Amino acid sequence: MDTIGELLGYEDPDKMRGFFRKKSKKLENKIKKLPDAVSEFVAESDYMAIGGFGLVRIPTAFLHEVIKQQKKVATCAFFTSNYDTDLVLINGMMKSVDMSYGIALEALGSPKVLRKYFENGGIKVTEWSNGALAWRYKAAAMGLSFLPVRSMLGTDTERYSAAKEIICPFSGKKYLAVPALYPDIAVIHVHEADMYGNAHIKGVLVADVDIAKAAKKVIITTERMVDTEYFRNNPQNTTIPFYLVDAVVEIPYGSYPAEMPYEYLFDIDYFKRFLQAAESDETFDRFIKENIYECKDFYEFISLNGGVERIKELRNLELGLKGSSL
Amino acid sequence: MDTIGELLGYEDPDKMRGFFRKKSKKLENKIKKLPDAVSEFVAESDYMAIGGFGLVRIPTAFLHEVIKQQKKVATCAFFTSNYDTDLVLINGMMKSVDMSYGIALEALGSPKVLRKYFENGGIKVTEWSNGALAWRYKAAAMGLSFLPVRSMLGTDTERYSAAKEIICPFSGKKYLAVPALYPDIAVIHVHEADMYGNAHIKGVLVADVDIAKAAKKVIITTERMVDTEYFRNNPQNTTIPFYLVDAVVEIPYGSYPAEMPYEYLFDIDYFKRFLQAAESDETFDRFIKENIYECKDFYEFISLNGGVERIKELRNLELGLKGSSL
Amino acid sequence: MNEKYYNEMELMICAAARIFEDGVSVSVGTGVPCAAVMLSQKLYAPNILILFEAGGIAPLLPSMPISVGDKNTMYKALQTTSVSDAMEMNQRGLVDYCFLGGAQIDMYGNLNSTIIGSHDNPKVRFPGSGGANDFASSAWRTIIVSPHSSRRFTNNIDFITTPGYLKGPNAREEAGLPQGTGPYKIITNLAVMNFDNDERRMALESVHPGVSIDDVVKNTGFELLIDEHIKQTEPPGEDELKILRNEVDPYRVVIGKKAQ
Amino acid sequence: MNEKYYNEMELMICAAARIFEDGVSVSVGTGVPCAAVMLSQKLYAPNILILFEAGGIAPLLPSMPISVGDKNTMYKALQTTSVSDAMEMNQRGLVDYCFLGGAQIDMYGNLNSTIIGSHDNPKVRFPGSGGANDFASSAWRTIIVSPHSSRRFTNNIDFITTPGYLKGPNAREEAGLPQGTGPYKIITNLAVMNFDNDERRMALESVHPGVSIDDVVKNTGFELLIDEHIKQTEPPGEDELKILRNEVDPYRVVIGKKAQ
Repeated sequence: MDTIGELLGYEDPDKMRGFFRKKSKKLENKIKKLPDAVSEFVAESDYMAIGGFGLVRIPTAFLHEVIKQQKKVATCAFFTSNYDTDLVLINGMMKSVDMSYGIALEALGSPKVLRKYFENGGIKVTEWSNGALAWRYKAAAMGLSFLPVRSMLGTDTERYSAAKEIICPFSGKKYLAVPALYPDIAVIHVHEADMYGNAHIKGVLVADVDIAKAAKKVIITTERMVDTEYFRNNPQNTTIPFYLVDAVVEIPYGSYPAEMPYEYLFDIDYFKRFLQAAESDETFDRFIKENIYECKDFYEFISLNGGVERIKELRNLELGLKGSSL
Repeated sequence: MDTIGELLGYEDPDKMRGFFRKKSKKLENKIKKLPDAVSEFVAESDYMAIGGFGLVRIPTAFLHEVIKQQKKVATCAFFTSNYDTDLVLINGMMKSVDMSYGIALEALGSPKVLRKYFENGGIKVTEWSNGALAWRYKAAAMGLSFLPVRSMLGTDTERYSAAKEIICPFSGKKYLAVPALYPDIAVIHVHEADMYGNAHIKGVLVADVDIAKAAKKVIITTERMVDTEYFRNNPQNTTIPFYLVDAVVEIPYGSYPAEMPYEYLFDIDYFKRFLQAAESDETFDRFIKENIYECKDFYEFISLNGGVERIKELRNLELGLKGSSL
Repeated sequence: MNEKYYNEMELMICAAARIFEDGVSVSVGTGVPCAAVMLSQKLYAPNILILFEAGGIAPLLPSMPISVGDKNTMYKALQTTSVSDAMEMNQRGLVDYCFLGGAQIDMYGNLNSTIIGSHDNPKVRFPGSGGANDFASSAWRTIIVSPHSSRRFTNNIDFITTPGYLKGPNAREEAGLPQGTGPYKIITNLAVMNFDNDERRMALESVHPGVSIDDVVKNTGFELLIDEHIKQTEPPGEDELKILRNEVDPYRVVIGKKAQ
Repeated sequence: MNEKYYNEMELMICAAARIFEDGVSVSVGTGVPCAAVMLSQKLYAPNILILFEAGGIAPLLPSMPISVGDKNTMYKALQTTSVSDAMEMNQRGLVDYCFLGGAQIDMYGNLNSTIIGSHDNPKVRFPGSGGANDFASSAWRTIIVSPHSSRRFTNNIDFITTPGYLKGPNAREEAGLPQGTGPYKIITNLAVMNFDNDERRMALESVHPGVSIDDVVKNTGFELLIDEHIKQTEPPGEDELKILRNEVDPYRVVIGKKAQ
């Protein structure tokens, strides 16, 4: 089957080797303030990869700042993306995206005004499965220009992808070769990080280790800073090693209103308000204005939505401390 | 370049899918005694994969028992193998092996009598690099019949391997496709395991996670048993999950005379005695007889070599408690 | 028929829960599939191995997850790993069942969850494959849950997001998909369907209590294979409903919804 | 020359240690390479990133490892990971240098560590590639340490275990190896050599104190490129020797051995 999707985020592996060669491998202080991290690292033509999955461990604070600064990211992987990629759409410059799942908060519903971006033909979509996008990141992470996989074969998902069929020289079987995906920038929210960028993630890892290896620039946002001894004393704590990372931003509650596993649950009420606002352009614009543009920082946004009291409730729900109803 | 090495340990991926389908996914008590684990699980025609690396975290107790029972394993991957594969050679039925590194204890020297197995032409060798063997296990672990890699190209290591060159459909670059490696049996020594086979490894993982996924039968030997809550309370402790595992054998000091990271150092004096004995067939036969055949169990072997006092010394050396000289 | 003491969603969940043999492995998402697997675990298959694509393996699932990586999917799990690891477990042949929905389905069990209309200018844009295509490619058996209407059950599907038997016998194997895999059962608010082994076409297996074969035919946009002995779907038992309502979904997150 | 206040091994280690710029990454094994990198870290390149193929990343290396996965390779490391992860870091282009030895080497820097004689019936069987082939394929620059003799430096090598420039200019790229990689320097007990950029052939860079160009030529089994201005290798400095003997290798595990 010939495929007709646009190939996005791919680079020649030798060119990328040359790029990675130049990245600093020194133990350097990479701590940045949130506004500086966004203004220094996010470029208008970037392909952005976002860590986390669904309503879990997404780098909300960073993405809100991207909106505030009106950075017009060029494209993005919609990889079981919900609120995160919705946000990236808002600045409205995307023309092409890689999509395995997007514009829906899973069972909670779909933001109507953002779905319109797709339904009016303004965005060209290259289709993938979640596995295919995870494997595209993994190909790049392994230093390969492709990986053979056994998904997508025979479907329109294959046809509208940018994959290519190949034959295994041992089994003679047909495989789909998915191309490496090298995002220009990756943003990943973690539980702990040190000043050099060593980072620890608890719970499901999604594709974040491979994304950090695949991306040209890697920004870590973290619930809290820890000393490097935290990693040196137990090197298995290092989910993402320092030499992959360009900047570290400390943002407690930085994933709110999404869940941070073992820390705080997602705020389902916020997401319901978000979906309701997304029923019309007018209500949505007002919602984004109030919750993002007019908030002087991320903590004003949290305050607006119940503040530290709400975070405490979400922490109790996450830890099952008070007979959580979720 | 055409390759001329014998293809070992490869299976059709669909055939292996059928095999893995039939493996039990139940939480069942898999605890076995060492002699039973060897007699029930090791078959004469087996391709055996051995966990650990060099002088570190190898399943010595299991391998000594394989010798004692004179199980004639058919082949093996020599994957930075030292004492471990040396042992597997002793029963003397191997005709073909996959080799990236073997018959040498790194800087300590090479066991002369075992090198002779290779130098008299009795063993046919398919050559690989360490990366290639690690990736062969990984291909199987990913459910693929091959992985593209950028090693071995242009060398005699490639020529005497069983790999095949392919072209990346995106970059047009030449890659080497390494075939999946599905060992019949894998033996991996770990720090902690529960009765179901969930296992935790501390320190470097070598290729053991991929080996456990690639192998048809997986035997875990463990320094100590733990309750399943150890894993349920922190699922990141699970290095190897239960559903891959066929048997669990508790053997404290089961890696001795090799190192168990964070537990005890390798016994360099033992290895020097081993190498010295390996200078002639006569001394070697006597050494193996004393240390393996005539020992009623693994603890008699340890007793013979300094017993619990020696283990204490090695623990102090490992933990740096008494000004280690290593 | 008596007044029904259960709703359509409850019936679908119970019918699905009975499929699983003890000790099988299942890739699930949120919603109906998760409720069915939880019910099965409590009643029929205590050793069922549940996995979520975000990386949660064998959690104890105290309550219904809302997002495929949320805390319930890793609560007391036996491992927390990655998307690629979970998908590779499917690709290796370790996963017996997966459990999917879709906006459209054709007679070969192909699913559309991408678009209505043309790809370049869609009338409706759905979320896309997510993990569905991977699961249906590599898990041994695909179970599909769907509301039953001729709009949804149609051979004019706008986009094959997720493979059923594609164009019929051998088409999966010719496309390169793993041997011996494919759709197994479809559970709707009207009936249970399966697939004919030779033709790979959808066949009626049982109709739900109070539903006629004709109801099913009228609501299916293509010809269903129907043999002489069509049974009635076993209605939910008392035990099933008690556990479903009290333990699996006490907040009626799933069973409180309409099936359509 | 004065009586030498250092031995050949110490000279080789010091010459190698001076190669690394601060902040580079190096794949190393045990022995001379590790001693050189440790010395470099203490004197010249405090930010050097050291990795071991068994999975130890950025350890503090309190003393010389004996096995590539032993406790020293993970002591206070910043990560403990796997062989494939370490090799993929090389394959991605993140590793500036690797550091190898071999039983034979030819004028293109190809290395043999597999056999002497024929492959089917070897006279001597060596351990094999280990990680050497992977490192030399993917790290940007390969450094080789070897005793110097015409038996070892020969164009009649019995087996190319590990790629140098293969058959000369462009041969690596044509074989499919990553662009811009290859042997960089060779350090022996007699001299330091490098590679001509056009011909990809081994060229003499400097001779060690007390060694003549003729000594090097006599001990090399192929023609070396030798230009007019061959310098003398800088002998070990006082600082270098002090740190090497007191801190890097106090038990003389490496420096107590002979270079040949």
